[in-house]
Amino acid sequence: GSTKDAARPAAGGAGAEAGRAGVVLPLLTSPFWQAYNNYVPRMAKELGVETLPTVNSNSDPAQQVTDINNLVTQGVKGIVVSPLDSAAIVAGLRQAENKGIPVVAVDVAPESGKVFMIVRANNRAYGEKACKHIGDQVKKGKVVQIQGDLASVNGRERSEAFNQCMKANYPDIKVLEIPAEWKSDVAAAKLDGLLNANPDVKGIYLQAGGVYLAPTLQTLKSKGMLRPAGDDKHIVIVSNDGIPQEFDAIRKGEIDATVSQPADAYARYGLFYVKAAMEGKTFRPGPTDHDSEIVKLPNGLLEDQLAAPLVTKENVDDKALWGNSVK
Amino acid sequence: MSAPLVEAIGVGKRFGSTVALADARLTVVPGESHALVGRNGAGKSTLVSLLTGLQAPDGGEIRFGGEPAPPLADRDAWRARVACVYQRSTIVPDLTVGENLFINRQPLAGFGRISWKRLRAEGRELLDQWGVEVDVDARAGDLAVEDRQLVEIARALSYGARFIILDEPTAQLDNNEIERLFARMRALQESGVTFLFISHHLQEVYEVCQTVTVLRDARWIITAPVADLPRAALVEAMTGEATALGEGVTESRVGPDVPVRLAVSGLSGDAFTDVSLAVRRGEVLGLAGSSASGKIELAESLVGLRTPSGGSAVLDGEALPFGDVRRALDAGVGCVPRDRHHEGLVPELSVGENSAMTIAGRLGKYGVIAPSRLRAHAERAIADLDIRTEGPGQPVNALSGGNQQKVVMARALATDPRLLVLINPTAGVDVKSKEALLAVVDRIRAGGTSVIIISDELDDLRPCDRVLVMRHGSIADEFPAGWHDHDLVASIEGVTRD
Amino acid sequence: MRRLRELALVPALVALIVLGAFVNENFLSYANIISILGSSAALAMVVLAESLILITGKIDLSLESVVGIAPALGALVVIPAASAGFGLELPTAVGLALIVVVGALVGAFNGFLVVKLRLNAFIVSLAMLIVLRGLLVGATKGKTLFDMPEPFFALATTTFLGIPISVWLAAAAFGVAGFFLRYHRLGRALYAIGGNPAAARAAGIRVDRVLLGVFVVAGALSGLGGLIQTGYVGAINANQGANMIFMVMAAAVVGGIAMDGGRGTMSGALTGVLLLGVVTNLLTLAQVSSFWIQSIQGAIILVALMIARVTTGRAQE
Amino acid sequence: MRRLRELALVPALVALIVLGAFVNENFLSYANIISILGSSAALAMVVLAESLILITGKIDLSLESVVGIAPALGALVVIPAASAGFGLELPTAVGLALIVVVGALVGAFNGFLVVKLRLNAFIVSLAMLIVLRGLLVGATKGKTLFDMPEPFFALATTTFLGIPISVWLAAAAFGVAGFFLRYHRLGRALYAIGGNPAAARAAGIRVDRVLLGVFVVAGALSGLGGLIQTGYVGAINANQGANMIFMVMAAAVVGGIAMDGGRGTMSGALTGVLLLGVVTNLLTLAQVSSFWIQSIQGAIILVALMIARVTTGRAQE
Ligand SMILES: Nc1ncnc2c1ncn2[C@@H]1O[C@H](COP(=O)(O)OP(=O)(O)OP(=O)(O)O)[C@@H](O)[C@H]1O
Ligand SMILES: Nc1ncnc2c1ncn2[C@@H]1O[C@H](COP(=O)(O)OP(=O)(O)OP(=O)(O)O)[C@@H](O)[C@H]1O
Ligand SMILES: [Mg+2]
Ligand SMILES: [Mg+2]
Repeated sequence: GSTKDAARPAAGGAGAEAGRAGVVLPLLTSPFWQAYNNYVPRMAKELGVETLPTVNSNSDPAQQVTDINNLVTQGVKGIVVSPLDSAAIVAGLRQAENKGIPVVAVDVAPESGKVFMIVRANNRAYGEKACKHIGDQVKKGKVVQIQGDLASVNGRERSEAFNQCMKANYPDIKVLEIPAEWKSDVAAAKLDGLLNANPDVKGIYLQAGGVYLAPTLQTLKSKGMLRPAGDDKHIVIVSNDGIPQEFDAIRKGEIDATVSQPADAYARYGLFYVKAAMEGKTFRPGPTDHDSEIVKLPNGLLEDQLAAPLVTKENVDDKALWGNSVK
Repeated sequence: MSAPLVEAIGVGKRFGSTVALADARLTVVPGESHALVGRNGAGKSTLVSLLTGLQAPDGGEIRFGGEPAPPLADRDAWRARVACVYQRSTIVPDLTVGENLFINRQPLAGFGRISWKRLRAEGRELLDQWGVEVDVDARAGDLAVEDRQLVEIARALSYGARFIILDEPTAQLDNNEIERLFARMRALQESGVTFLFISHHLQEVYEVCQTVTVLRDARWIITAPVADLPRAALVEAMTGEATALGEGVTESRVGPDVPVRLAVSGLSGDAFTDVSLAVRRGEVLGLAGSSASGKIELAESLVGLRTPSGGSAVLDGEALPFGDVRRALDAGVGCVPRDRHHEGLVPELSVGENSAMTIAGRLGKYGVIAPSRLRAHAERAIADLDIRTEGPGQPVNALSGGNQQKVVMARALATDPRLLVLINPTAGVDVKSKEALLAVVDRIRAGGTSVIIISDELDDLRPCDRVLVMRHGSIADEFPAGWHDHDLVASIEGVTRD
Repeated sequence: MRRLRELALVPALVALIVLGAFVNENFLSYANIISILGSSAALAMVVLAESLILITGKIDLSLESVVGIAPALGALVVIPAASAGFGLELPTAVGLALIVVVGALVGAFNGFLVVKLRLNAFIVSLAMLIVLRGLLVGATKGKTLFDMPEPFFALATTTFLGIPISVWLAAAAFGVAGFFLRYHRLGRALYAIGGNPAAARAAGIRVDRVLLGVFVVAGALSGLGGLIQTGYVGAINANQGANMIFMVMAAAVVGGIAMDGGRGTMSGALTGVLLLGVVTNLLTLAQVSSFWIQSIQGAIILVALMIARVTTGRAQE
Repeated sequence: MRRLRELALVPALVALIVLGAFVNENFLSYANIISILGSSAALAMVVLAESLILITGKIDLSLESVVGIAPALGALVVIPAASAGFGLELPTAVGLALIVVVGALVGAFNGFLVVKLRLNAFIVSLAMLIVLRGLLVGATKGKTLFDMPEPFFALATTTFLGIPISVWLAAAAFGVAGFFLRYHRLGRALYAIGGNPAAARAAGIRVDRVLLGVFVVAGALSGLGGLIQTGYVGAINANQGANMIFMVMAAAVVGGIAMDGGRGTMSGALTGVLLLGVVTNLLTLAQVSSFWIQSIQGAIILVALMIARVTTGRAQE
């Protein structure tokens, strides 16, 4: 089945009159979410969904619950939320559920609670893809992982996935960790220090290109360790996010790859599903019409697993990548 | 004789390297009010803190009625034995006057609930007994200093203790208020209350006490009936040497031909209106009056601490800048402010730096302070004013009160002022230091500087060529040198002379 | 006159509410008012705790970390190892009690450092804030805890007369504290200590003991605040409470609690909390651009401060 | 005796360095020492700025936000609209100058509120911190700014005698400030004001003017710190400077700057900065579990405080 054939006409009234939807952002201080935020109104227009201005929870899970409450109070008919945390969103979901308002979760799958659809590219997949790409090239030696805030679901899951994959597949690789709390200066200072003691590092995994790309390149540059791909002293670097600056760095050979987290698709399908929900449609597991698959999670929720392509020198100029269409 | 009310036996107390008390002793017997005197830093207040259980002695023993003192933690037991007005204010500024009177013993209304109604009523009653005309609901911090002091006294006396310590209670009070305090003390003495009284005004000791103990350099010197110890002997016991007390000026030393240095005309401000006066070169002018007379506000206006609302002041032909201390200093006005703790000293900074604070710009090029010049300046000031200190580098808060006051004086003199304004220059200063400070005044007067002394202590006013008395914000009387004490006192208190 | 400063914020609050009613018809709806109250309950508990400490002239920044670590430890001893717990699986009641106990212990430790070792409260509690934040990440391995038994959430999810228990609890706490501070000797002692510790000591108040007690009570209250927060959010994130102290201090000071001790009332602190709650709610309802909402919120706090300054006519130093 | 308190941290610092040498042979390598210095330069500038304000008895929490907003505005007027700039494309020099000017202006605004309106410095600067953080997000629309001309990075990327210019700059700033505070009357005026503002005024020091000046200078220095940070990380993130104030206060107070004004020296503050830099570096080299690193760091700060307390034998209240 595809997303289309599952449609069931809404009980009352035309689609355009289905009511307004609210969109809750987790934070705005990362380029990824900023890009997402920019796509929301654009995609809403394309899809014909009426949305309220986006609401920013500013990295505070309690604020996110409050934001959902406020949207409920304002009488929205559907909510698209990007949870800050898989669990610390459940109370908010319950509020919406009590009022019969459908919720689409973007980027993070709630542990429990009722959501109409989860739209995400798997966090763990990022860590694994990065691990494989680095592991296949490095095979043996030291690899640095610049971690996000371990108190956040993204930082935690990417770290776990990367470590587990390394342990399972590349026993000769030693992972050095830099907990950097999504802070660029912390990343720079710690990488700087770590490289002094371990000048033989062969690979680096950046859990967020938007925050860690610049300090990593800057630090390597200042230590004369930034060699282009192909040079035998080149350090294999894989990043996450898929922002334009990462693409530039890939083109220059400074880094090898990034996992593009599809900001555009997040916005598009978040709104797509909320619109469908407001119109009373339903979906079933199976492939979709946009190169993804809807799966049923163990807790019964549906998840549309969007593709998160690994971008390398080969496909970096692909126009379909969102990083190539924003500036 | 019955058992002593309180005894300190061989008590000692050190603060770091400072010995505040060494083997000191004190015995107060019931019904015999006791004076404790000594120079600044002799250890009087320290002894008070031991006697009231604020601190434990390092050695020795405190006994009440023959029994050992209660443990420090048992504040209630201490409070039952002794009440005290400390030298440092124990008013809580943000609480009301009423609550300050009853801190930690507010009247209760059942279920441990404070009865504010009763608190107000009882507070009002207490204030009325003292004739303190302030609102019980006023914020204590907004009170004038003397009212605050009266509130403290009223509180201490209301505890119902049979033994009451007063540590320099009169330093902030005007004559009228002191008289009221003494009247009250005498009444309480008659009803069996015993006082331990500390003051640098020795005549007060003779007025209200029967016995006196002298401390010097942290040690006990003598205890004797006041009658056996005339003033000269008392001072000798305090200072360790025979001191001839100054006589005071008997007639003006400046004639009408001496040019006028400061001419004030029609000056009005916060608590004074339309004041005009003139001070000649080398003249020492006294400015007396009760605390509400406006004399302090007038003085503070002259030195730039306040901005008057009207009128003018001319110093050597040039208008005095108002409301700007820096410019007043540049114009040649030096000042000893009213309260050394508040406006006088920066406690953490050294003696040298405090003494040179007004001339920091002159101690080197481009505002850089040359350490050698700072040191030289400070050493000169220490020698000139006989400041007792380890040296220019010692933090000023380690000095005793009198010596701190001398540092404030040094700061005022540093700019070589043409007009020196001294507000309560000897408050809390011991007799010997007082002499020294007033001698300095005499010396700079001889150099042509004009001096205004704002005080209503007669000893401070003796070096004056002329004393003006202010009442209700204007000048009421003028006394040329050679005045009689009782005339001046009568005028200050507003009793018309016959 | 003295009452005036407590009520300094009321005009600002009223103005905001009137504004809100115009901006969005839902603002004054019953549901929205409940929502404002429910979202402010946890903050209110911590503001109450901080206010008690501020009145004595001290400060405890680490209360924000207590909001995270206390319920987390309470949960970790209860939930099974499979849910990232310690695997002790103690009874729920023990876990709940532990929350308050952990808060009190942290308070006692801070109090000890400040009162007995005479370390500066600001910086001690700053260091503790960092330590506790780190401990929370370490103890949970960064995981979010959510498999707690229902009672962990009950404060926020159960209602009485349509209002969450958390709101009743916060209201009761403010009521008790307010009464205590106004009508009990011990409460008045906090003001005396904050205003002039030497005088308080001379008046027979056991300054050190009272201070220690206040730190302990504040820690326990913050633990409770953390429990409310847990119920409100439905989970304990390893970041729970992070940066909350900014809002706590803002609410307390906007509400007229003096930073240097000795001044402030519970009714004032409560208006501070409500002001922040109303502002946040109003800005969302007014659909202010999410890019500017934060700076506008800060600006409103600033303006509220100035209003408080002007209406009370007192310097805030 | 008086010198002692400045050096209170030196034993702790030495102990850490010896420990570091054992833990990792590279710790004392030239490159690693440069790394520690380079990574501490931005913090050092802000600590210097905060110390000046603390010595006068005030506080400015919003300096951390200046570290973000000042270089961001400087960059926004320079970089093209395509790189998220304002599209003004002013000359690079103007952008760089603007960084310092913005810092100074923020300082002046805070100073105005604190000195002229007599608002509480802690809470005013807290509100400003929130406002400026919000403005940074709003001005950059959350974007990270990358495409600045080379001079924006030069402080951290250019070296002189093998040491980054940023380190020389910080060293020079500390040297000048140290001299100034010790030997210049304006510097001494800061101590006088912090120790007793009324006495300072009565001694002819223009308290308000000096205070205002200190706020302005501190703002400008923090702007510079932000520029160093920009060079060090190679971009301006919308989070730049966030939460930095915790470390700033910790470094200053561990380094012996009194929170209540009038006490502290530049050499002390510098040891505070170095201590934090050494601790972070050491914990990274030792590859302490990333889950526990934060709490260990906090604990070390706490212990350093206690050591400082014991060696100086002074209460820190
Ligand atoms: N808390 C303290 N710390 C350090 N030194 C102290 C302390 N209290 C008092 N001193 C020192 O102990 C000595 C005695 O001080 P004390 O206050 O008892 O003098 P005093 O006789 O009351 O003087 P004054 O007449 O000026 O009030 C002084 O040298 C003083 O500097
Ligand atoms: N003794 C001092 N110690 C420390 N700082 C001082 C001292 N004297 C002046 N200052 C401060 O140094 C600054 C410059 O002082 P300066 O005396 O040059 O000002 P000024 O020339 O009196 O000012 P104006 O030109 O407005 O009259 C002032 O802000 C003042 O507060
Ligand atoms: Mg004394
Ligand atoms: Mg000048």
